[in-house]
Amino acid sequence: MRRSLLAFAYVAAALLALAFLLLPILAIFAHSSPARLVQQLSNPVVTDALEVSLKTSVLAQLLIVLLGTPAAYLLASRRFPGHALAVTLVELPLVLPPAVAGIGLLAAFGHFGLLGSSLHAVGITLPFTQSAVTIAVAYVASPLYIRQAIAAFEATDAQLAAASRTLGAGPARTFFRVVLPLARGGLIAGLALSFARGIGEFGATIMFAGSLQGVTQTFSLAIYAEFARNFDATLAMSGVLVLFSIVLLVALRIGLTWQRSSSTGSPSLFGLTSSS
Amino acid sequence: MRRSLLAFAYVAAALLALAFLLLPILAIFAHSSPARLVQQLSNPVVTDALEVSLKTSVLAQLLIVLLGTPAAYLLASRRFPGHALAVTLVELPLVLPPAVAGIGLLAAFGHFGLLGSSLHAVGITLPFTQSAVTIAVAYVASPLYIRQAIAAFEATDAQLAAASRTLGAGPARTFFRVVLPLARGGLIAGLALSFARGIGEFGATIMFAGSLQGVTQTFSLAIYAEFARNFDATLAMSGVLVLFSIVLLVALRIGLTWQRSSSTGSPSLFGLTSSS
Amino acid sequence: MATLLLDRITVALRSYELELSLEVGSTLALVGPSGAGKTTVLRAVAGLVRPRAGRIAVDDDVWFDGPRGVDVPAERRRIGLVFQEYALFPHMTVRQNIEYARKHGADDYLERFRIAHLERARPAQLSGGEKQRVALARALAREPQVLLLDEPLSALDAHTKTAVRAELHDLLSTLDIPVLLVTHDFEDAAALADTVGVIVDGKLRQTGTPSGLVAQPADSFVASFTGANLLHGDAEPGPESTRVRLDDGSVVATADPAHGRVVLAVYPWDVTVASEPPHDSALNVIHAPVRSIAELGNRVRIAIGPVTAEITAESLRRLALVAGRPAFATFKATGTRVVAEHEDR
Amino acid sequence: MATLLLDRITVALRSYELELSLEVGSTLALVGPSGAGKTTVLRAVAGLVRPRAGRIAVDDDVWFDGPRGVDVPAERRRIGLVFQEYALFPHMTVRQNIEYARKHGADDYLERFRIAHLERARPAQLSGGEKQRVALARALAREPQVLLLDEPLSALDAHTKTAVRAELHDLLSTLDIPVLLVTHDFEDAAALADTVGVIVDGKLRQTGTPSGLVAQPADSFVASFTGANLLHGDAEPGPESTRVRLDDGSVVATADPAHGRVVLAVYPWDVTVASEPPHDSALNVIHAPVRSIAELGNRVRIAIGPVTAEITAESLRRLALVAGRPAFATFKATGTRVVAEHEDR
Amino acid sequence: AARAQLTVYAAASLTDVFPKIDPAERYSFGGSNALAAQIQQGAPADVFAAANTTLPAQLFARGLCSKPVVFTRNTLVVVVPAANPAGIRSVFDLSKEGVKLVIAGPGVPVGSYTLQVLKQMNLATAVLKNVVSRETDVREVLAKVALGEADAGFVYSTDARAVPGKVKTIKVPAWAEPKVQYGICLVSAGGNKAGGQAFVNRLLSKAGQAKLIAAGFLPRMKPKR
Ligand SMILES: Nc1ncnc2c1ncn2[C@@H]1O[C@H](COP(=O)(O)OP(=O)(O)OP(=O)(O)O)[C@@H](O)[C@H]1O
Ligand SMILES: Nc1ncnc2c1ncn2[C@@H]1O[C@H](COP(=O)(O)OP(=O)(O)OP(=O)(O)O)[C@@H](O)[C@H]1O
Ligand SMILES: [Mg+2]
Ligand SMILES: [Mg+2]
Repeated sequence: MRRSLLAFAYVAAALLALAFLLLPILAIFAHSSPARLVQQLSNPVVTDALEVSLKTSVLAQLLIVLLGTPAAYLLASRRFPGHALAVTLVELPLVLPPAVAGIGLLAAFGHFGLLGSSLHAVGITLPFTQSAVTIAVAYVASPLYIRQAIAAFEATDAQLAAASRTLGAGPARTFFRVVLPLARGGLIAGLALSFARGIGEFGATIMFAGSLQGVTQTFSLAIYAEFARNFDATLAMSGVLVLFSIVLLVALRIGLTWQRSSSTGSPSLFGLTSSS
Repeated sequence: MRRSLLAFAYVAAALLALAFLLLPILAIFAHSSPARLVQQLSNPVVTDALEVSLKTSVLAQLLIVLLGTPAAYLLASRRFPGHALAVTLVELPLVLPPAVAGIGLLAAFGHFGLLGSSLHAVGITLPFTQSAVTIAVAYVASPLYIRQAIAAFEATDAQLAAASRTLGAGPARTFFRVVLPLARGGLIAGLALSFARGIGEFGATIMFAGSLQGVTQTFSLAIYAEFARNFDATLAMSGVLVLFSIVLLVALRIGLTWQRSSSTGSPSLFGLTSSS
Repeated sequence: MATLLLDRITVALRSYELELSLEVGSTLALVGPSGAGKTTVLRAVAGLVRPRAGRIAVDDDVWFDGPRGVDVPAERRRIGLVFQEYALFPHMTVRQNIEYARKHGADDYLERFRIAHLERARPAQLSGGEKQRVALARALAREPQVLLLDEPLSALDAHTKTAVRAELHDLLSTLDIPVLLVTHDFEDAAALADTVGVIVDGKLRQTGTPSGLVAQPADSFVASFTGANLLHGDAEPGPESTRVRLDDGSVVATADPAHGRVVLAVYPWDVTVASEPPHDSALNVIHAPVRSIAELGNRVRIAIGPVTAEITAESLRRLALVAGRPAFATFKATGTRVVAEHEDR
Repeated sequence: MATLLLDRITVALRSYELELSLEVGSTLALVGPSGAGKTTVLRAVAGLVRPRAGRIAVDDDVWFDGPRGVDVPAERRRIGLVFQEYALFPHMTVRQNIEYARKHGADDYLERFRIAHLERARPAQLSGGEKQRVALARALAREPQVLLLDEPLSALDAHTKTAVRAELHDLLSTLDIPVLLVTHDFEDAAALADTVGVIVDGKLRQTGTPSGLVAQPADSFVASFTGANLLHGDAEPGPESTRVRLDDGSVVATADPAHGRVVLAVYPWDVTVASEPPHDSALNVIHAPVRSIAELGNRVRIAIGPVTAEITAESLRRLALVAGRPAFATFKATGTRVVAEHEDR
Repeated sequence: AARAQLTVYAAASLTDVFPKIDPAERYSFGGSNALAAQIQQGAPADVFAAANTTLPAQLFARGLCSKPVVFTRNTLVVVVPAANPAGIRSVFDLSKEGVKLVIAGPGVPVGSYTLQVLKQMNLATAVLKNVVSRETDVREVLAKVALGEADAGFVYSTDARAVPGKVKTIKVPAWAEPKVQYGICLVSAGGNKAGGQAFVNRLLSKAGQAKLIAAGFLPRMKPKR
C-alpha cells in the first residue's frame, strides 16, 4: 500500500517533468502549420538570419575546436600549479549570464576597452561586425565543448597512449592516431552542444555586435525583433529552430552510438547521457 | 626540432584559449572599482533585481529538483520503449535557443496558448508574472540538472542497490540511504550548474515574463536594461555576477571534492571535470 | 539443516537460456567458465532477477513459483548474499554497513568476524581480506536462511588467498544453513565445498564430490576443468582394450570401450616420465620433446608433446630432463577415461 | 643473448620509494603482492615513468642514466611491453594493431601467432587468450631488444589459464632477448621463468630459481608467498636442535640455530598426517582437530591446527580422517626453516 | 494600507521621467512595440504609454485598451559621441563614407521616425547604407553612441540629456522634423482601472506636464502660433 503509493508518486513526478518539457515544443507546432514553416523560408529576414547564424556559428566552432582542443588536452593530461584555477576559468562563461559576457567583451574589445584602442590602432574594429558575432558566440559556447573534451580526453585509457609510445610512436602520432580517435565521440558530442548553444546566443551578441539584418542579426536576434512585430511569424521561425535542434540532438545521439559501437563493440542508444 | 615546434604550437593554442576566456572578465574588473561594486548594492534597480532573481531561482531549482530527480532516476535505472526519446526530450531545452523556448512557453501557457485558456478559466494567468520567470528559468535550466543527475544515478553501482535489497531494505529505504547519498555529489554539481544557468537566463524570460522592475526583472534583465542608461552601473552589476559565478563554481568544486574523498577515499581536486 | 531447492528455474540471458535444478544441503559450489550463468543463479535465488519459470524454496518457504505467480521481493527473502566485489556501502563505516542489515547487536558480529577495531573505517580503507570479513558479517547479520557467496576469493591476491580460503572454510563449517557458492576455480570449489556442480552455458553438466568429478568426469569440459590432459583421436575396439589413434599419429590404449571420434582424459598425476623407453609394453607411451619444466614446491609439471605430467621434485632430479630434448611420458590404459566431446563456445 | 641491466633505479611512489637493481638474462619473473611496485619497474624500463636516479641499459645501449642526464624517450627504446589488460587499440582491427608497430610484414606475425583468421576483428570481439596473442604479436612486431610482460595471465579465467600459460612458455623459450615478466602468483612465475625475484614495497627481497626460493626463503614473506606454513614462537637453543615454543603452547624442534622470537616455515609437502601418535620421537608433532580437508586431484590439503599438510589421495583414504576430530601432523626438524619476521603492511 | 501599485508599461524614452512624476508605481520600460506585443500576449499591465499613437490605437482597435490620448511630445535628434570622431555636423554628414550609424529597429517608434526623417530629406539610401545596427529601443541606440562604439544615432532630444557630457546633439532641420506624439491608454486586462485613470490624470495635470517639460519633453498640444 505505502509502497505502491510511493512508486506512483515517483512515476507521476517523472511524467509531469516530461510533460512540462514537451508542452512548449508541441505548442509551437500546434500554432504553426507546416505550410507556414515553409513559407517562412522565403522571408528575407529569416533567410538572412539563417545565413548569418550559420556563417558565424561555423566560424565560431572552428575557433573553439582549434583553440579549445589543445587547451582541453592540456588540462586533461597534465597536472600543474594552477590547474584547478584554469579549469574553473574555462567553465566560467558557462555560468556567466550572457549579458555579462557581452559587457565583458565590450569592456575588453570595445572602443574604449582594454584591448580596444590597441586594436583600433592597427585598424581592427570589432563591435558591429560579423567577427564580433563570431567572437561572442565562441566565448559563450566554448565551455560546453571544452568541458566535454576534457572529460573525453580524461576518459581515454592512459594505457593506450602509453602502449602507443612503447610501439615507437611519438607524441604527435600518438595523439592523432590513438587519443583523438578514442575521444572522438565525446568531442563530437561537445561540439554539437556548443553549436546548439551558439545558435541560441542572444545576450552577448546584441550587446557586443548589435543587430543588423544580413550582417549581425542572428536567428535568435531576429526572433526577438520579429516578436514585437508579428507573433505568428515568430512562431514559424521558432518552429524552424526547434526542428533544427531536434535534428542536431538526434544526429549527436546517433553519432555517439555509432562511434561507441564501432570502437568497443557494445552498441548503446544512450550515448550522450552516459558519456557525460 | 619538428617535435618542439608541435609542442610549442599546442601550448600556445592552449594559452591563447585561456587568455581569450580570461580577458573579458579582467576587463570588467578593470573598469569597475570595488567601491562602485558596493555602491551598486543600494541602487533599488539592483536590489529589486537581486530579490527577483534569488526568489525565482530558488523556486525554479526546487521545481527542478522535485520533478527532475524522479525523472532522472527513472531514465537512469529503467529501460522502456521510448527511453531514448525521453532522454532526447529532456535534453532538448539545452540545445533550444532561449528565445525559442520563450516563444514555446507563450504558445503553451500564454493567453492564446494551448493551456492558456484552460488556465485562464480557473483564474491562473502565467505570462508576465513572477511565476512566469520561475517557469522560464526551470524550463531552460532543467536539462543541466537532469543530465548530471542521470549520469550520477547511472554511475552509482547497481550492485550496491541490489546489496541493499538483499539486506532487507525496500525500494524507498534503498533509494534514500544508498542511491541518493552515492549520487549526491553529481546531483549537487548538476544543481549548481542549473542554478548558474538560471541566474543567467535572459531570452526565455524576456519573452515569457517581460521585464518589470521588482516583479519580473531579473538580474540579467536589469543588466540589459541598465546597459542603456548607465554603463558604469552595468559594469558594477556584471562584476557582482562574475564574483557570484566564481564563488558558485569554486563551491561546487570544493563540494564535489569533499563528497568524493569522503566516500571513496581518493581525494581529487578535479571533481567537476572528471565527473561530468 | 534446511535445504534450498531450485526446481527447473529458467532465466533468459543474452545469448542462451539458463535452466537448472539444484538441491543445496550443506555447502554446494557452482563452478564454470566466465559467463556460464553462475552469478545469475545467485541473483535468482536472492530475488534480484526474475526467472521465467520454475520454483525456488527453502524447506516450506516458497520464494518463487512461476505457475502459481509467487515472487517474494528480494528484501523479504531471508538470504545473505556476498557479492563478487563485496558491494560494501562506500559512504558508510564498517559498523554502519552491519547496522544497515541489523539495527541492534552489531557488536556481536564485529567481534565474531574480528573487525571490531575497524568499526569506524570506511570500505575504501580496508584490505581485500578485511572487506570480505565485513561482507560476510553483514550478510550473516540478517540471520539468513541461506548464504550465497559470489566468487568469494577472486578479489584477493594469490598471496592472501590461501589464508582467507582457510578462514572461510572454518566459517562455513560452523554455519548450519545451506551455502551456495560460486567460483570459476575448481581448486577453490574443492577446498570449500562438499559438492561441486559444473555449469556451462546455463546448464548443469555434472554434480558430485570434488574427487567424484575427477574420477568420473562427465565430459571433456569437466575433465579439462578439473585439470586433465585432453587427447583427441579415433577409437577402434581391440581385443583387450580400445585402441585410439591420436591426431599426432601415436597410438594409445584405454580400458574404456569406445568407437570413432573420442577424447581421452589423462590426469597429470597418472602420467610418469622416463628418459629411457619403458620396458612394460602394456603402458601407453608418448615420445616427444620436453616443452617445459615448471617446479611448484615439491611438484614439477613437465609438458611432453601433447601431455603434461606431474611428478615429484625428487623424480625430476633423478631423470635429468632438459627442455627441448625428447623424453617418454607413460600412463596406464586404466588411467585414461573416454569422455564425451564438449563443443566449447 | 643481451642483458637488461637496472642499476639502483629509484622511483618515488605514493607511499614508499621503489629502489632496486636487477640483471635480466633470459627470463626473470618479478613477483610480489599488489602495490609492490612491479608495474612501476616495467614502466621505468619502458620509459613511461622517469626514475629519480639510477641507470637502465641493454648491453651498450643506455636508456636512462640519472647522473649523466640520459633519458631516451619511450618511443625510441626498442622494447615490447605487454600490458596487464593488453591495451589493444579498440578502434583498430587486429591487423591495424600490429601494423601500428610495424608497417610492413604484419602477415608474418599474424601467421606466427595464429591470429591471421582474426585480422579483421576488433579487440572487443576477442577472447582473453586471443587478446594475449595479439598483444604479444604487436609487442614483438617491433623486434624489441627486451620483452616486458605485465601480469600476462591475470586477465584470464582459471580454466583457460593453464593452456595459455603453456603456450606462453613455449613462446618465451624460442625468444633470444631478455624477458622481464611481472606477476603476483608464484606458481605462474615458477612455471614461466628461470629466475624469480620477490619484490615487496619497492624493495627486492630475494632473487633465485623457483626451487631455490622454496629451499631457502629469505624471510617469512617469501616463505608464505611460496606456499609455506608459518609458525610463530620463541626459540631456545638446545643441545642437538633448537627448540621452539609455539604461541599455542606446543613445542617443536628445528635444525636451524635461533634464539628469541622466530618464525618457522614448514612446507605442506614436508608434513605428514597420522591418526595415531607417531612412534618416532625425533619428529615434531602437532596434535589438533582437523580444520578442513580439500581434495585437489590426487593431492589433499589437510589443515590441522596451525599447519596445513599436503598428502596424496591414497594416504587420505588409508587414514580415514574426519573434519573436527583430532589428528597428528608430523614433520622433521630438518624440514623446518627459521626465517626472518617480515612486517606486513 | 497603501494603495495597490500600478503596472505601467512605458516607452524607453520615458525611463527617467516617469519615476519622477510618480515614484510609487512599477514600470516596465522598453521598445513601445515590444511592450505592445507583450500586452497582446496577455501581459497584466494597467497603463500603456507609447512613443507614438499608432501602437495604442492598434490595441484600442482590438479592444485591448481604452481610447488613447496624447500626453506629451518630443523631438528627434542626432547624437554623436562627445569626441565626435566622425566629424558630424549635420544630418547630411551621416551619408559620409565610413560613418557608423545606429538606429532603432523597424517597428520601434523611434526607428519609424528616423526613416521618416531620412525619406523626407531624401537621404534614405545614402544614410541607411551606414547603419551598423538596429537596436530594440531608443536607449540601446543612445548607449552604443555614448560608449563611443557608434559614430552617430537617432534618439529623442530628451534621451540625450540622460548622458550629459558623453554625447553632443545635432538638430534635425525643422522642415524634416517628424510629429512625435506619445499616446497613453488604459489596458483592458489591467485590474486597476481607477488607479490607471488617476495616473493618466496626473500626467495631464499641470504638475505632470511641468515635470515632462522640465525633462525636455514638449507640451502635449502644439502651442498655437
Ligand atoms: N540482465 C541480463 N540480461 C541478459 N543477459 C545477461 C544479463 N546479465 C548477464 N547476462 C548474460 O548472461 C550470461 C551469464 O552471466 P553471469 O553473470 O551469470 O555469468 P557468470 O557465470 O557469473 O560469469 P563470471 O564468472 O564472469 O562472473 C553472460 O553471457 C551475460 O552476458
Ligand atoms: N604515478 C604514480 N605516482 C605515485 N604513486 C604511484 C603512481 N602509480 C602507482 N603508484 C603507487 O605505487 C605503488 C606501486 O604501484 P604498481 O602499479 O607498480 O604496483 P604493482 O606491484 O604493479 O601492483 P598490482 O599487482 O596491483 O598491479 C602503489 O601503491 C601505487 O598506488
Ligand atoms: Mg559472476
Ligand atoms: Mg601492476
